[in-house]
Amino acid sequence: METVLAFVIGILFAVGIYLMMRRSLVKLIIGLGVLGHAANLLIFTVGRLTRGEPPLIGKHEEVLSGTFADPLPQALILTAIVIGFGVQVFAAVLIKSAYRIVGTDDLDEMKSTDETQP
Amino acid sequence: MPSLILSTATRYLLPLMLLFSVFVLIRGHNEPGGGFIGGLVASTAYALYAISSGVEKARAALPIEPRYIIAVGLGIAVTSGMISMILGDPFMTSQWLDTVFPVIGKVGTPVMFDTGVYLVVIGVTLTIIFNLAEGE
Amino acid sequence: MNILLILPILVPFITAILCLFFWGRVHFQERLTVAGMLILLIIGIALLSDVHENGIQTAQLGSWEAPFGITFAADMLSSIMVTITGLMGLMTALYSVVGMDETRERFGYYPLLNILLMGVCGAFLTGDVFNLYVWFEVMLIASFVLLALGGERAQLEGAIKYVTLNLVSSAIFLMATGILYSVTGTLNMADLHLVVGDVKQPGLVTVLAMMFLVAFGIKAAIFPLFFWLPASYHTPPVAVTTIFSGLLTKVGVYALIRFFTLIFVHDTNYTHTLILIASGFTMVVGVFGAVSQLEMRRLLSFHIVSQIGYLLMGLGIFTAASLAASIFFMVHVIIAKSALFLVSGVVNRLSGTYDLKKLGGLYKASPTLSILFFVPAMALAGIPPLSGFWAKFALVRAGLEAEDYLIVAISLFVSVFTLYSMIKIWSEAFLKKPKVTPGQINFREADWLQMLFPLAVLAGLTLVLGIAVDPVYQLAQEAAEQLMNPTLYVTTVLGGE
Amino acid sequence: MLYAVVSGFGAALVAPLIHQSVRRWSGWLLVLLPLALFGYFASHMEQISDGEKIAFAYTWVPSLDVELAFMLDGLSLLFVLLVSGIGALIVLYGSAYLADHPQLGRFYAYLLMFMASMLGVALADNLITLFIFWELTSISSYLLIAFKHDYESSREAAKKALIVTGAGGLALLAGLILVGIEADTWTISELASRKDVIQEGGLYLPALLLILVGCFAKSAQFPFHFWLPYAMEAPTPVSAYLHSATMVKAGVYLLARLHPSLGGTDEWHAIVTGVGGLTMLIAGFIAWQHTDLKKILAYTTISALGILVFLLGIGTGLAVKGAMIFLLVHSLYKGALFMVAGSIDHETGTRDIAQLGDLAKSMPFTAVGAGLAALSMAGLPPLLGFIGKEIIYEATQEAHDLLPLVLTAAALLANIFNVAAAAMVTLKPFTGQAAHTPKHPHEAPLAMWIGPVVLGGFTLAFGVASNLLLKDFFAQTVAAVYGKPYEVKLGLWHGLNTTLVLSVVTLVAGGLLYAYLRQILPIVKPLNVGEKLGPDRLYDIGFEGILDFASLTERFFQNGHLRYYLMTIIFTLSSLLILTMTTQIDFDSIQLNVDDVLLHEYLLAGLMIAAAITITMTSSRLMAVAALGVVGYSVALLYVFYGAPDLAMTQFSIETLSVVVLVLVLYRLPKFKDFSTPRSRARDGIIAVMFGGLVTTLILIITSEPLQSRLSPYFAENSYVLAKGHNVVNVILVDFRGFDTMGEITVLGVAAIGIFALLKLRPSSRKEE
Repeated sequence: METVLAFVIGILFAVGIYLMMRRSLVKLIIGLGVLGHAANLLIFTVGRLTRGEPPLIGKHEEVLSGTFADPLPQALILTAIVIGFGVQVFAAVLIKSAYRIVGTDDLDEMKSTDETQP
Repeated sequence: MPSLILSTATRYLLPLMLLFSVFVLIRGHNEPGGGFIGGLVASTAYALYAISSGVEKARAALPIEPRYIIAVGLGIAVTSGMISMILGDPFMTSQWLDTVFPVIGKVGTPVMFDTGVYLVVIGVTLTIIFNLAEGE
Repeated sequence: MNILLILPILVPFITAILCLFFWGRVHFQERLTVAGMLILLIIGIALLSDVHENGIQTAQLGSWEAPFGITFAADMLSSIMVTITGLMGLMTALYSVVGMDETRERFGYYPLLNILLMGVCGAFLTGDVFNLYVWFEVMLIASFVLLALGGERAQLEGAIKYVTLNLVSSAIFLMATGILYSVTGTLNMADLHLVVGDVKQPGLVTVLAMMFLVAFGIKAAIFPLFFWLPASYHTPPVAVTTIFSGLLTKVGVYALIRFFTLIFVHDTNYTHTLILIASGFTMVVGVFGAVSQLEMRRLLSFHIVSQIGYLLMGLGIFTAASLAASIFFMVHVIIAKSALFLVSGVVNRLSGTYDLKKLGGLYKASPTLSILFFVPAMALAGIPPLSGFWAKFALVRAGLEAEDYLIVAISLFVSVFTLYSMIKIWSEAFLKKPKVTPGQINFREADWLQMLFPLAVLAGLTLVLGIAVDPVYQLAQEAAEQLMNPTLYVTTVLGGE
Repeated sequence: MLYAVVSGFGAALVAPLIHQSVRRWSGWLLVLLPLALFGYFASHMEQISDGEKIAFAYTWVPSLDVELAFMLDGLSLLFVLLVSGIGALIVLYGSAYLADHPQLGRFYAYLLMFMASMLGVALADNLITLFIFWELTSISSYLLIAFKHDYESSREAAKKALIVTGAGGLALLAGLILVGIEADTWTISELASRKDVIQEGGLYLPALLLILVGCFAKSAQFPFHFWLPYAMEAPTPVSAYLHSATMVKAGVYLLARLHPSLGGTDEWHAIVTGVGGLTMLIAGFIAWQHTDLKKILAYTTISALGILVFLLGIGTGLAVKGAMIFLLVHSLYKGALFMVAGSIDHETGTRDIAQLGDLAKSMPFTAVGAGLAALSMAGLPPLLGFIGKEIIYEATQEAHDLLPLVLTAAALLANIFNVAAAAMVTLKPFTGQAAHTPKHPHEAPLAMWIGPVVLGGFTLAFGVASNLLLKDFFAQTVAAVYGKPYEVKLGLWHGLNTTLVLSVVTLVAGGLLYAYLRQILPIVKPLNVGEKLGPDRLYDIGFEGILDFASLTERFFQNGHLRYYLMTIIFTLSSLLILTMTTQIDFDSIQLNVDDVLLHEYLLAGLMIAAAITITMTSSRLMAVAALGVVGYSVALLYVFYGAPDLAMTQFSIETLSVVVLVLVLYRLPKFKDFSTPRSRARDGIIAVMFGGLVTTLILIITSEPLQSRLSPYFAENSYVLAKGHNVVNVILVDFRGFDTMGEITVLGVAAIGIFALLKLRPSSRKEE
């Protein structure tokens, strides 16, 4: 499955990057979202996949035994998902505010801070 | 115009879902769940209430500003870590009470920490949703 | 467990939480923040002296032994950075009391400032790669909000670029961290030092080095990844720009130094040469940007980029002497650059503009402000006996000793233009007859003094650091020796052996 | 001795305050410091003349091998006496010259700071200490040149001086460090003993060149000389002090100081003599073509500096002796003449010699000083200038290793120009017919004429009693430069010899040049292309060129387009990855393994890809958001399949929330528009696919090897035993790595505050700062 996912992740990265390189604010934020999914999925995949065995210690057991999914990447991804959520929601609201102030969705209209001659 | 059925339903659903969210929080240490997911369940309940009955009512149903919930949550989380410092252990060393409580199970600082997470998530989600909804 | 390692996180965190509780009471938040920053500075100094006396300090969070839990570790570099963070926090907070508009203060300026510093300190102290990512994010989100706080058009436009490019950096960082774990099976930096050599495909470690180089390179604003900085740094209020310029890019540099002295040292011919090349371009392109500017804060922002080149130069040369020079340079540039940004704030308060074409007459209007600009400006240009001279001298000497002549030549060439751009500000904003008459110093005497106080401290420090350079330089040397000898760090963190 | 240096800086700090409190008398009060310093240094004269050296060293920065080391020998004593002595006269002069200037206090501060720095340069016995003071002279001179800061010309002149000397300074720094590294010592007095090590090392030539650039820039040698005439924008006291008597001689000083360790090689002879000779001729040639007093003096100064450098380049004992005597000669007469020029300007309102005449009557004291100085400059007996010139001719004739004839001819020519210029700056203004001047001329105040008179007096006294007053002392000065003892005999009469003939020729030719100036000028004017096409223009063009290039670079890189920024970053990362992977990765290990993939997994992967493609293709915002949601839910489903229930639950709820927020946010935003051209879409597509491909390759390489986690077994074993939790993921989150979670909820909290502030705090609701 890693092989298949490798291609899926590659496509997600390409799509995310491509969207972010558009001039539209909306595509930018959606691109960021795709990029986030891609990164999380990547950690999950390179952390190796184990089908169906969650890292839960049985009711009457003391240690996790047998095959089980690596819990650490899961914990990392969980943290990353939540952080990503916070950051992306903020970015979305930022874009909304920018649209409200600048009055356009076109990033090419938002170059004033890079213009040398004021 | 919020539908009457939905608003009536959510009014009864709200306490139930809140209860459920606490349950998800508590069982998280041993089963899938935890503060984060619990917090999301609770805030979804409020969000539904806000959609069906309006933001003002949802705000009124909340005892305090969501912002303070965040502050309280963060405060609880950091306090849970500092308890061990007072007891002379490194920061965030887990401390457990020996007694096992009914329903809740074992009580210790990690559970307290998770409660902090739970509250922060509620506060954050509600802040976002209320403000976004009001903005429109 | 050394409590001094955790306090730099806890103090700003608790201050921030208290500020949240006292949301409406801005003046109380001001005082709380100033007090918190003062404590942070004191903790920083205590940590510095502790590490100086007793060697590298560690703390295993939650008592979980390394590498299983999260380790905090403070070597000299970390301690120096934490101390300077405390100093910057205190100065910015003091300036903000008068220099920040109340509307922003009402919308969470102080809690955000505290959390920003919490993230910065966390990044400096953690010994765990993923935990570093978390602190980066804490710092970033706080900086996002601080940057956009106020919602002016320029701020929002700047923030979009800043946010997007930094999120790309975070995504690369996250990817790299995931891959690092999947290749080595660990996240603890000390542990990584031990196991990167065992990776079956050594090339993968270099690939990872490249990913981290780009991820941190974006944060550190090196060439050609720096675009977000000049696009955004001049848009928020000056106090925010000051703390950003002082600390944020430096966290990126810190991370580069940490990773490329502790983890990625297996193929320095390749990795560190790349860093050296980047450093040369960063210096030149940064200073070229600076000399082209007519807006004071933009000019200074481009200089940040240029100075980052100097900081990297020491890492690229990769000797104990060059690293020491870089660390000293970092301390110097944080102080000098912050002083200059604060001056630009006062200038704006007096004249109502940052535009060099319109400015003028400040030399006559305020001799005090003139001195407070001229000293750090000359320090930045590397004029002796100010701090910048020693930084430059040490770096050039290290470069010549290592026979890296080209980069030395570039750094000296850039230095001429640094001087030129500082003189440009001086000549235009201070000496020239003004187009806009600078306003009377029409705020209350006490406010005026309070605005100038942090400036005077920072400007004074560039002088003090220039004259009493030895004690500080020795600390930098000590830090560099620890970095060049990572075994020390590794055994302290992992214990035993 | 440290106090002697530091006192100047201290005085500079308090000078404005002193000036504020005593106003009129501040000059007379502040002059006490340079006078005291002069006295202090003069008191060592006897010791030094006996061949002693006085050294002091204080530890300063041991970690960088810099100590605050000072040494007083014949060479440094000559310099510090000039600096403090002329400094005293200038403080007085300045106090009257700028009597009503509102910023006189600052003037004193800069002047004293300069004096202290100059003393530091002359006394320093550590390469870096010397450099520090050297740079301080540049900065204080910048402040002084820009003193009349309301004028753009002043500001630009100061900037030019600072950039040229500053750039030279950086070259010098590199050179000094190379010498320090090669010699393995930073103490200047120890360098001579390691002469062989330095000169035979591979770094000798670069070090020498770099140091020479620094010295030449400071001492206004060709082709770096052009900043000096501009620097005449400074108030005249400054020109008199810095740009004639002291600062510009710092380069000469350093050449002299390093002569024992760096000198004597073929490279030294060729470059130093050549540059010096060229400078003295070019500047001398230009000098007498000007009519502005200060311009004439500026060019003769450059010429004189050229002579000094020229002599040091020759480097024989006689040449060194000539250089040292001429250095004293020049400082005395040029300081005096500059002050005279300032007085004339101050009292008549002009310094154009065409508009001046017959001032000797109205300004008698000034005229005396001017006369003595000019006679010395022209090299007439019995003034010291005559002795100086004689030794120069002797030295050039005796430079057997080089080209004595050429050198003598060059010196002769330079001296002829000098004579003409001397005549111009004194004969023209002070004699002949009275001319109409903007102000009615009258004598300058005491503080202003005392300087020229005192300096003129010294010139006379030294000339008449040269052997008595200077012999022993100069023996030490010359020894310090020459590197070994050298007997110095001085005197006005050397017998009838070629040298005397040369002196006479100089005077006659110089006189003729002055007399027929009006006829000669039109002939030489066309020759004088140097001012238009010379180094000055080159500097302007070059510097402007770099600035233009800089702003071009800036606009190219910082172009305001987020997508280009992003593209550059992705492109950089991709290039680095490709470069690394192609050289260091073994691609054979890649295993494409799809045997175990189940049908529903294929479907899920297909769904994700389809959704992703949909996002790029759709023109509807809601469709894009929905497709994004599909990707998110599919990821969640994948988590379910692969043993991550906590992740799945989180992903589900977060995804729901994200979609809600996105819909709320995007509700008001416009429809997708296609702004970009097909070409840019194709280009972006290629870059995106390239990056995606790299990621895929990387994953394939990584997953071909099994993972040996060093951490997870520990979690598996201790999650329940030590941390009392069955859900390992949750235990990691709240306990093992609880600190991560702490950071994570902080991020959330800050995001919420940010969103609140963004939505509620709008610029319109805020009053302007």
